[in-house]
Amino acid sequence: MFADWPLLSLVIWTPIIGGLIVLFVGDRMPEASRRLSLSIAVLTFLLSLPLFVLFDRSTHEMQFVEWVPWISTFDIHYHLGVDGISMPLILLTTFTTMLVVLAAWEVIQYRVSQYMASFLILAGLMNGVFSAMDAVLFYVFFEAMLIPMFLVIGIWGGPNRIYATLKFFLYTFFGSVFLLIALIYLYTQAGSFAILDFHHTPLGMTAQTLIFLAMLLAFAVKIPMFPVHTWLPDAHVEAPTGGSVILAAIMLKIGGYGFLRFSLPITPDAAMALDWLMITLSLIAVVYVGLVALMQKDMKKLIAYSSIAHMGFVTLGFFLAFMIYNNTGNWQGAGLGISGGMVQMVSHGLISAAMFLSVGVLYDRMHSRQIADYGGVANTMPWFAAFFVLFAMANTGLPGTSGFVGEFMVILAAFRADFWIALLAATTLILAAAYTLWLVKRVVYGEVANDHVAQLQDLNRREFWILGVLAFAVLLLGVWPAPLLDVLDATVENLVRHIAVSKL
Amino acid sequence: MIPLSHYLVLGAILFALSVTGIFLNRKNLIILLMCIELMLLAVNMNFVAFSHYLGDLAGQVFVFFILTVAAAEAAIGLAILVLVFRNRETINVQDLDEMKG
Amino acid sequence: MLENYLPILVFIGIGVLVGVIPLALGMAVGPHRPDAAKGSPYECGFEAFEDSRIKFDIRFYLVAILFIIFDLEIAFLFPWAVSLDSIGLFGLLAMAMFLGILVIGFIYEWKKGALEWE
Amino acid sequence: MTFEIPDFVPVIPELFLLGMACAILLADLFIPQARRDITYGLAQFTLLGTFLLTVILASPEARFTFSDSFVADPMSDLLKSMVLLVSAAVFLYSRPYLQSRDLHKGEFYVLGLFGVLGMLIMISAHSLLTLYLGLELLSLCLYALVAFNRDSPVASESAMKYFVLGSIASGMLLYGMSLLYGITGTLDIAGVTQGVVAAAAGSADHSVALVFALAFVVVGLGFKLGAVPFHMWLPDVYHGAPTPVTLFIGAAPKIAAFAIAMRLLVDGLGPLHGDWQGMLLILAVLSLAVGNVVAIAQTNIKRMFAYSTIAHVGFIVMGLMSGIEAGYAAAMFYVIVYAITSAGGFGMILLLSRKGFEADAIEDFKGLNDRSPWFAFVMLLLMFSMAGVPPTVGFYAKLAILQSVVQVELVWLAVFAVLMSVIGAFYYLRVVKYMYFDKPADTAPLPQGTGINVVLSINGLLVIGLGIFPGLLMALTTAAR
Amino acid sequence: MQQAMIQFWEGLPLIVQINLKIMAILTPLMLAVAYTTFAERKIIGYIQVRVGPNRVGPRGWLQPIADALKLLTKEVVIPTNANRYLFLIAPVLSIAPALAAWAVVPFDNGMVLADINAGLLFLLALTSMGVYGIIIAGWASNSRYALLGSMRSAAQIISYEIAMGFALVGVIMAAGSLNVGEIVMAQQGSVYHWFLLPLFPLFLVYFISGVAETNRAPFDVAEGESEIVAGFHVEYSGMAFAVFFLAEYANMILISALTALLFLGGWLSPFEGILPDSVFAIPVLGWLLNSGIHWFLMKTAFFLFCFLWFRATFPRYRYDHIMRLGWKVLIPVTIVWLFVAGAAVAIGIGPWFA
Repeated sequence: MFADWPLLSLVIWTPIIGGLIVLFVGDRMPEASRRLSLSIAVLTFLLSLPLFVLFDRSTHEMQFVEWVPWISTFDIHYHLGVDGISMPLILLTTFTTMLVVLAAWEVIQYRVSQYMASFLILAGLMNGVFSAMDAVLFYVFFEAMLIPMFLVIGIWGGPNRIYATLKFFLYTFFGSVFLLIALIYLYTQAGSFAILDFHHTPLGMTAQTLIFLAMLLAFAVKIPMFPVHTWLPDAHVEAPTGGSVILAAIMLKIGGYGFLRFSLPITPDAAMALDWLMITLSLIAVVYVGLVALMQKDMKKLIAYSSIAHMGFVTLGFFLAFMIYNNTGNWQGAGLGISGGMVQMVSHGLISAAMFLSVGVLYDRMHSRQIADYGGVANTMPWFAAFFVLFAMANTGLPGTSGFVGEFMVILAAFRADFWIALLAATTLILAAAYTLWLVKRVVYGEVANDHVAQLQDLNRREFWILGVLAFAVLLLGVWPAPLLDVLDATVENLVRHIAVSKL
Repeated sequence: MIPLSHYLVLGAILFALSVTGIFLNRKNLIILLMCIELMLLAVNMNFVAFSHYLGDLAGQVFVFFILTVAAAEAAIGLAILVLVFRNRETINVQDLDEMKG
Repeated sequence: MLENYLPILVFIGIGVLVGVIPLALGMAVGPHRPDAAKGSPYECGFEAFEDSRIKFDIRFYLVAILFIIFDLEIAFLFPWAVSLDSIGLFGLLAMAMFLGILVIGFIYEWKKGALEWE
Repeated sequence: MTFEIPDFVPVIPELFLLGMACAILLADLFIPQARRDITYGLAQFTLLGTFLLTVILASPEARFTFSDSFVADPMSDLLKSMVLLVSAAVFLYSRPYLQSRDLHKGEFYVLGLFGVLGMLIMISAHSLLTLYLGLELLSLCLYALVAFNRDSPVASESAMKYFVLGSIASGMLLYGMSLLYGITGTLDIAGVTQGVVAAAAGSADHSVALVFALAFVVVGLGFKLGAVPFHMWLPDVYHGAPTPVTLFIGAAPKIAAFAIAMRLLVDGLGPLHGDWQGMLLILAVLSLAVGNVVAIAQTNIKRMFAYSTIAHVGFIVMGLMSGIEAGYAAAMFYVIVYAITSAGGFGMILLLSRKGFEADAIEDFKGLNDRSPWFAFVMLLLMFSMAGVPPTVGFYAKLAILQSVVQVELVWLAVFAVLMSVIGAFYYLRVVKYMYFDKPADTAPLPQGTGINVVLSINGLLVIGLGIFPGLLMALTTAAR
Repeated sequence: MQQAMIQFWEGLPLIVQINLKIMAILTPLMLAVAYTTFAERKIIGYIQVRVGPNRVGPRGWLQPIADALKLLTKEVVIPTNANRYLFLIAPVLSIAPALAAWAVVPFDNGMVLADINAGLLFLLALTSMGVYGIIIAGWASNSRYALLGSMRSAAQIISYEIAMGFALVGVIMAAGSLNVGEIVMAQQGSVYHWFLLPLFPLFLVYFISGVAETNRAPFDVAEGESEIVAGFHVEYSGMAFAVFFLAEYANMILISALTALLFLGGWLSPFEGILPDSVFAIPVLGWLLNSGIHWFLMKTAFFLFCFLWFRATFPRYRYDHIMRLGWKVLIPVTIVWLFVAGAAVAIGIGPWFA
């Protein structure tokens, strides 16, 4: 029965309109707006489930397509559709939004409805980003996302929130305007704003390179890659828990998604020519940022840097393809890297969300994120400790957790490409283990550090369920990634086929 | 018959004079107003000359309108000048610097 | 055509001369014995205690401003009046409209008290 | 010699406006101060009546009258409607402010109406003469309006500056026009085009003179539009004028200025496109740079808007510069969007101002979210629209302009423009920051239940509504070209 | 003989011809100016039941000459702080236009120095010039009284100039020409054809404005002996004063002449069209009754007399009354009458507007 519904539109507009309703319910009735928000988030999640169930795994074609003329002057359409790489991300979005709404239940007391509305609207916009098949539509969602996030960090953030949120906004805005120019240029070449048309537009090498760099700027800021990553730690540290979760779990993925949807298929030759750059930057992210993470004293900052390192892995996976082809002469294994990157994105979405939520749990009690303020939390919060350790393990890529699957696939692909790259990439396992476990050690284990820690309460039921659901997802994906891989397969295969053909 | 270029050069000189006057004058707003009038007269000179040499009356009609507008402009300019003097007790161009930025 | 204006030019020149010659003559023939009292401005017996270029009433400006406008309207009326015979009823109506607008402005000034000199 | 009675049908809206403005001028003399609202009501009636007439008489055909010196075409219909609507909103926003400052005089509305008439004539001008007359009618009203608060030293000073620089601009424009007339032998815009073609094909002297004339015209237009380096008047005027007047100047006249730029440069001097493209390019680049960079340093929001206007003018000029139909349509779209947005922005300042208090420092917006979440939200939309962030309509305006610039293969210019927009985003964000992230400094309640609140809300929602459905307006602007 | 003279005349260079013509106008004019001052004193004397000047020459006839000689030998005082050049230029600026205006005044059919089409425009322009002399004199004198007097005077003059201009527009409407000669010829026919009749209100306005323009009683507040002691020329003495004085009287005569030309048919005879043509054939009487320069001089003299008459009989107006009269009475009257005249033109009311 769901097949006939405009599911994608529903997934986009339910939370947006719902968010506006919540906004109008207003701050006078915080309880009502919380309940309303949760029901909207749940409804959205439920609406997104049919996408997964009804998804045709055998084709790379766009599914659940909606196509309505929008701005006829420029031949812009309200064109939605999902394939293997966008559908899981939508699911991830709707899923995370639920958790975020729940996580804010008691914590947020100031302007509840605005907070909830921001996240709901944000969710709708992110779904829009993942399902937009028209470049302008994509860009609209892509940019519009900034507004609620800007407000979320600015209003509910920490002491340095204004600096952080301005930095966040301007960095992303700065990056994305180049994307806009690139899209406009593509429009003049392709004659339409349809992304799929862009895929098939022949482009010269110079044009490709410039477009590639423009898009790189946008997506590199978003994902973020070294050296334009500096906004992320600031934003994470200052953002409220929910903000961090969304930021880490989904917004970063948009960068990765952009590479797959735009950079690779539109400018395959430039991507091939510049893959050294991408791989270098990815490896720097993996190694250098991993080292930076090691030095952090702030838990959120540490997780933020760890996110950057993990996203470095994602980009590495995406751009290994060309090197594999160059070194082995065939495209065997290219798909592995890309799929690995995708799995890593989803998995990181879950794990980082879980990590930030865990930190949030601590922060709500102690109002501190300094590692030094904690110690021996396991003594007072055993359940929390258990979850935290589990997520930390997943973060290091322990087999059996989702973190393992993606990293393993990428490293495998890297070995096909180049041994040294693989080796460097593999160091991430050690580095991640180092900073994560050291974090766990300092926070969770040991003697009770001080009186505050001694007075900590263990997880309440709400928190338990949130973390529990996440833990379940992390483990499920770790031991049984097949559903996700199935979904990815056809699309990734097609992508590899596509980039193998020069557009010159 | 005086060639057209003479008139044009005269117009250009008047125009240049007025522009120079506007940009060099730092003392008196009334001089500014007079320079503006002079500017319009320079334009009128052009229009009349062209109109005569083209044998087309439209240019002279235009001059008529410019004259009117110049009068209205002078009227408003004087009125504003009076206001400025009333509020600031000066009509020195350099003293008009209350707003910065 | 243009040569008709030559006499006018000459006449203006002579007019100026008629002004200048008596002046020169007067200055040449008349005595020249300046002194402080003679050179000081007329002041009904008082010493002048302020610069004599005084501020004057703003109404003089107002009159000047109104004059500019009205005088120009008259300049418009001249060519119209000359050609009234040939431009016919439409010309008349057009000018009536023009004058009507002028009258509106006039009524406005009047009601606003711009014409008062109490 | 007899005169042909001209066709009055295309000018019915203007005639109605003129008649009503005169009638209001007279009627106002007999209305006691306490019942000044009658004047206001009449003025609004006039604007809406003119709007309706414009819409009713609109047709896709171009209608010429008064010996082809006046044209009503789709472009003029669209722009006029916008001018009238925006002006009606301006009057609405202004009334409480004026009332609370003993400035509520009939002259404000009468001068405003005559200014609107000037704009309509500018928009419909099809001869250098009508163009100039409309321009001056508007300018003279604006000079007077800026000096409207007779007891304010700042206002009179800015009026003086506006007057002097505006007159210089007119003079420059006129000088250019006189040369054009001399070269082409006609004042008619269509005739000018033919004359230009003929002259350009003719002797070298002529083409030099043409470029000379063109330079003057461009300088004049640059002044009127407020493009750098001819922008000096704009910040002072925006700053010094009473806020309702700033609102008036900031919104609709830009549409009219755009219209004359279209008529003169595109329609009249279209054949010289190659020559003016470079000039406009410089204007655009400088405007974008100066407007956006200097705006950051401002603490007065009116002044900030002034510089932001300069930046927006840069975009409009870019659209004109592209020299393609899509670019003109984009510029038209941009200018309309700009008028709507800036009307809302200034309306917000007026809303926050009250007796004895001018909300013209950016800091006066502090904590607006705590005082009124709704208006903070409206202002947020307006600011993001100015910054060009989707889904507000400001984005599509920029998109369309950039699209046309890219289409003429000036990608570097597009890149430059967007970079400047990023800088511009910073100061718009600062307003948002004050509204949302800071505690209110001024806790007076906002006025409730007035028409302003409703219209301002509509104005704000229009920004996002047009952002979600920009197709209609875009189609209109495209059809108008 | 006549032939020879004509030949001699035509043999002269153009510039000499012009100069001679100008002399022919100026000499009588200056004489007239001189004797107007005399006439003024005499007439006012008689009206006030005095005899007026009667010492110099037979019955005082040499009085103007004596006045001139006296002024000539007086010192031309230039106040210390005055702006010397402007101070001296002012009187010249006063008299030059008052005289130059005569270039376009026709004395008889075709008897005019410069027969230009824009005659009336020229007249309007030149009469407007006079105000510069006054303003500059007031400013250059560096005296409060002079400044105040000149401001008042200037405001008054320009105020009445508007009414005057409107009145002229009425005349032009009726005549359809700016050429003064043609305006007179448009009044040809009979005394009914004179514009006095259809434009009577304009005639009144014109003449009253003329009186005010020349700063004559009863509009002479600018001089206002009792308040601001002779107004703008308080600081002038000797010949400098005399030149102003000349200018004032030259202007009076000019206004009188113009009134005669524009409204009373100039040189046209009042008997034209009334008496049968045969009367005009009678040798001397016919010439006297027929149109000619003598009619023009008589009409002018009449208006000139009116100037003096007014001075003798009317008390001086208060300044605000003067401005009120100018702005609130004369201008509305002229505007209304312009509409009336316009309607008359539209309907074609004869014989004037046909």
